[in-house]
Amino acid sequence: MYSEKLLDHFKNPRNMGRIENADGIGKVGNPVCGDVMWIYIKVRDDRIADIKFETFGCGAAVATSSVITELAKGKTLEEAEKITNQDVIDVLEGLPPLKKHCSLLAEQGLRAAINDYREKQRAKH
Amino acid sequence: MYSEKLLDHFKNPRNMGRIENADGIGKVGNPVCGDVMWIYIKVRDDRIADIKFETFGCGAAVATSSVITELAKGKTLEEAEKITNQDVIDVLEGLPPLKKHCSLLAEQGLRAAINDYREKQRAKH
Amino acid sequence: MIYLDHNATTPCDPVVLEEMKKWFTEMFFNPSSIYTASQRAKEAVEDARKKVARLLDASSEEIIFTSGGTESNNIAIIGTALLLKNRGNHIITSLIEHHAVLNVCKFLEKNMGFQVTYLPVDKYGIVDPDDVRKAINDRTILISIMAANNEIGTIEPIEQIGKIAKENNVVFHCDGVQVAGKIPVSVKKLNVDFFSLSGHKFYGPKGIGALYVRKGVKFKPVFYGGHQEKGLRPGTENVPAIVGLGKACEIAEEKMAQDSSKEKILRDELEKKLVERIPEIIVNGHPEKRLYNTLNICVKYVEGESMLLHLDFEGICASSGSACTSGSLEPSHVLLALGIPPEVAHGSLRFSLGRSNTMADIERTADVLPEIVEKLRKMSPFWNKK
Amino acid sequence: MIYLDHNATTPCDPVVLEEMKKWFTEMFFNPSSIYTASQRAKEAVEDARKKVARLLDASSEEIIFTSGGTESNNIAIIGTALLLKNRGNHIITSLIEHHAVLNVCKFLEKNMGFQVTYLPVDKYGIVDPDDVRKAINDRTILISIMAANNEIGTIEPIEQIGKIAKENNVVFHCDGVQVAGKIPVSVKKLNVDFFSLSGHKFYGPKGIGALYVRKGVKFKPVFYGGHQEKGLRPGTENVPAIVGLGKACEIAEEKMAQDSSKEKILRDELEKKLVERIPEIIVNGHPEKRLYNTLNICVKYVEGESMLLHLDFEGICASSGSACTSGSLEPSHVLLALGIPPEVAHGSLRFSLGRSNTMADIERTADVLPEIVEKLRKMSPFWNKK
Ligand SMILES: Cc1ncc(COP(=O)(O)O)c(C=O)c1O
Ligand SMILES: Cc1ncc(COP(=O)(O)O)c(C=O)c1O
Ligand code: FES
Ligand code: FES
Repeated sequence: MYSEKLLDHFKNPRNMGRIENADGIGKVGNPVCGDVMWIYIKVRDDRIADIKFETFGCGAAVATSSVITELAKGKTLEEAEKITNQDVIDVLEGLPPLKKHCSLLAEQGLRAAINDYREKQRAKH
Repeated sequence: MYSEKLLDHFKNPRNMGRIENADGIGKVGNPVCGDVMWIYIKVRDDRIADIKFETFGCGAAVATSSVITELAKGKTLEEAEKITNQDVIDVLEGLPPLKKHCSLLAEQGLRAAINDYREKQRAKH
Repeated sequence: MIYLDHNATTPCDPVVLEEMKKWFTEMFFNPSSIYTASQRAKEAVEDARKKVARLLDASSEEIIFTSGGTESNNIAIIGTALLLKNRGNHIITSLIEHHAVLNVCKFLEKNMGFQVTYLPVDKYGIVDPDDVRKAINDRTILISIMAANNEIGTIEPIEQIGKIAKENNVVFHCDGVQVAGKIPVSVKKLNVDFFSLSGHKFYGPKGIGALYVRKGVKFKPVFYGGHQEKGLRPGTENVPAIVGLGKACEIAEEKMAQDSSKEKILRDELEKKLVERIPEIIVNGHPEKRLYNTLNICVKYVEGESMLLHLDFEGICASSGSACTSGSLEPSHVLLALGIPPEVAHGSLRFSLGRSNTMADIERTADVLPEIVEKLRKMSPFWNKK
Repeated sequence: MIYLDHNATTPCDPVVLEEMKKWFTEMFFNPSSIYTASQRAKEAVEDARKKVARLLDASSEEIIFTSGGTESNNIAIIGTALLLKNRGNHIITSLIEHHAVLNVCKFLEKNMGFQVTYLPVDKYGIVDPDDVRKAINDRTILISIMAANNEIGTIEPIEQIGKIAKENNVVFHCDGVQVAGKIPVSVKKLNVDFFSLSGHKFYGPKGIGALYVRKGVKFKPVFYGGHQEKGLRPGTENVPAIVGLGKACEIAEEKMAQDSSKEKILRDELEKKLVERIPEIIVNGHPEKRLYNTLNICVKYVEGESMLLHLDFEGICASSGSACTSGSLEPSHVLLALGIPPEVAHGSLRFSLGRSNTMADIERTADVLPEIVEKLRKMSPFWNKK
């Protein structure tokens, strides 16, 4: 069902955990499957200096969380915003049809974190 | 499906054939299965002195023909008329449900032969 | 023993059984489960699906596994009727279909307000495509015609009927149970929307069949339950049987050419010998457009079951029509549709050959049957009357 | 490998497979044919029918072979609905039935004008017989309640419900797939009219099941075709699988007492250890009225699939609910019916034990799972929030 690549990310998730005093937090969930993903980012000079996730969800949700953090880390916010769920799927060498939406959760989680950061910045000024 | 007894009567039918100048002939058939049985009798002193059959039909039809001729042979007409399909079934040690009607054909064939004989007698007088 | 009843069922090829075994025991897993071992079972199912698809020149997504030919026919016909009943209530089929088509049509007539046209056939058992065209009206939603008849072996002009169905936008189901694994089939070329097959008719296991469903063609499921077979046929997958069916398809592809030329020679020889040796017999079915393994004869003035019993005493297995109607007393509906009188139809015998048969089998059968016929004719009032 | 998913499917007992073998190859004959060899196949089928009947305390004439539990449920429910639709259009079932009952009921609601009452259950999953009584109205034609639930193992008060059905002259179907072969069943004592079972749930083959139909109870067939199974379930009989099912019934009778006491000890031990070692877990189902082999837990703040994948890495096969719903994303309808919140229901795990399990399996599972839970909880926003 799942690729070797996915199982590796699931077993050894990268950037798992929480960032205290994160600059932005994205909290997303899928009402159907009930899965929930929180993405924390630390931003320096418009760049994602650090990123972590917490996920309650299926194997694919965990793996896509892991992948999206790897993809985003070090990128400028503008670059990071352009990461799509397809990029995540590509890294994972495919997802079962029923599990496509898990990668969408990851895409949405990252974008929500960036938006949260931007809104907080706006609020400061 | 069929008993050993039935298969024996089928393989080696008793009284098979025709009686030329029979005293009575019973010609019966079942319109559903298309099977046909002809029973020939020779009568002496109100007794069935000889009896033969010709049958176009299933294994059970052949066997019941054979059995009914054996049961009838030597009996008085009155006795012979009382032979039922159940007597035939008993000799054959049972019949499959779908094949009960074959034994009825034998009963009817014998009775038709006796009736035929009686009518011919009546016609003579 | 001489087995000449391959249209009723075939022995499971030992290679097929061997392939199935481990899926009963070590690899018994439910393909729907999540763990790795289950995924192996799932892969085996998908691999078998590919093999079935290849046999029919279809793609895997177009194959649904069922419990056999009867189920394949039923779900194609009932499923289409349920789906399209608001579009029309007319079905076209033929008088010589298997009961797994005919009795479904009768059910739809009696219980769901359908009208069914039962097309006649010519004296060889062939459906005229022109009759199909003429029978189509604006309420026609389905045509169901068999690829080859199980009793007489006549092969129907499916490709032409398929064309007509397509032109008129009518769904076309073909009961292919007697041809799958015996002759090359391309569902694409045949223009069929549904095609049924059954594993045990070509050396696969019993209790497993498949239904080809052309991409884009829909039907309403008949059974409801889990999500298996895309919800179109729920129930825990019968993995060993599915694997066996796949293997049988693979073997059929390999052996088809060789089987067919061998069996045709044997069948023709049997036909020739019986016609020579037994007076007043009729050979049923089309002289050429006929399954290479099937010989159906009517022996006048003798009844079929009696001949079968005597053949059985000699160790020869044959049938008089289809196995599924052995519970019935009436003469074959197929032979009656050919215009054969009932009393002659009662004297029918079907010999259907298979991989294991040899020329010795044929010679013995052709030696034994004439004697049996003679014996029974001696007993027959009709013969003696002549 | 440690297999703890016996409610999904069981390995076919090697003795069962051994018994089946010759019916694939040497004795492959169609039981409907007339020759002696076929009669052997027919006898084997009837012998198996007796064994199935004995397991259920029924008589042979009351047993129909089907392709599995799904088909048994479908033909009992649809067949009754078709037969009695002019007498009434109301069906009573429960919220926790298998999809092979629930989705059939939904089909009848959507497509055939039926009204269905889905009875609630208490927090243990038990249907209150009084609720059944109250739900009956003068249009009620059928009650369908399962003998034991496949996910949580809760055993329903079938005997009482059967009494109520009888008093009210309503047909009663019981999905017995999870109890047949596991606990003693007497269809007579249970007052059921229909009872479904499936071979592969108790070490028999897949693709074969049976339906008990009480003498005198009628239903309309769903499939049409030949005369097999009295025309109630046409199609060439799956002789090897039928023989295998019969053998599995025989073995089940022999081993039931021993299996149940052994598995109960193991299951209880697993339950005890997991409850001790993992904080914040819930044990689902009734504490006593529960299948002796089933343990269903909810591990709060963790999602089920993730646990299953980690268990699989450790060579442990388990499931989170039923196998047939693994194609669905929603939480278990059974757990929701118990009143468990969706986010907790997502964290469900089902362990179902079987003949081969040992105390070592239990110990290893109880060692491994707490670590897995800890790892996943570390990743969970809910756990970390607490
Ligand atoms: C033409 C045809 N259709 C359908 C069937 C039914 O197949 P099964 O008995 O495998 O369900 C058969 C054989 O019995 C057949 O010959
Ligand atoms: C309670 C219950 N009913 C019905 C079924 C369906 O049985 P099968 O998958 O063998 O058709 C199952 C198992 O899948 C079950 O657990
Ligand atoms: S199943 Fe919904 S996120 Fe994976
Ligand atoms: S079948 Fe009619 S007489 Fe035997």
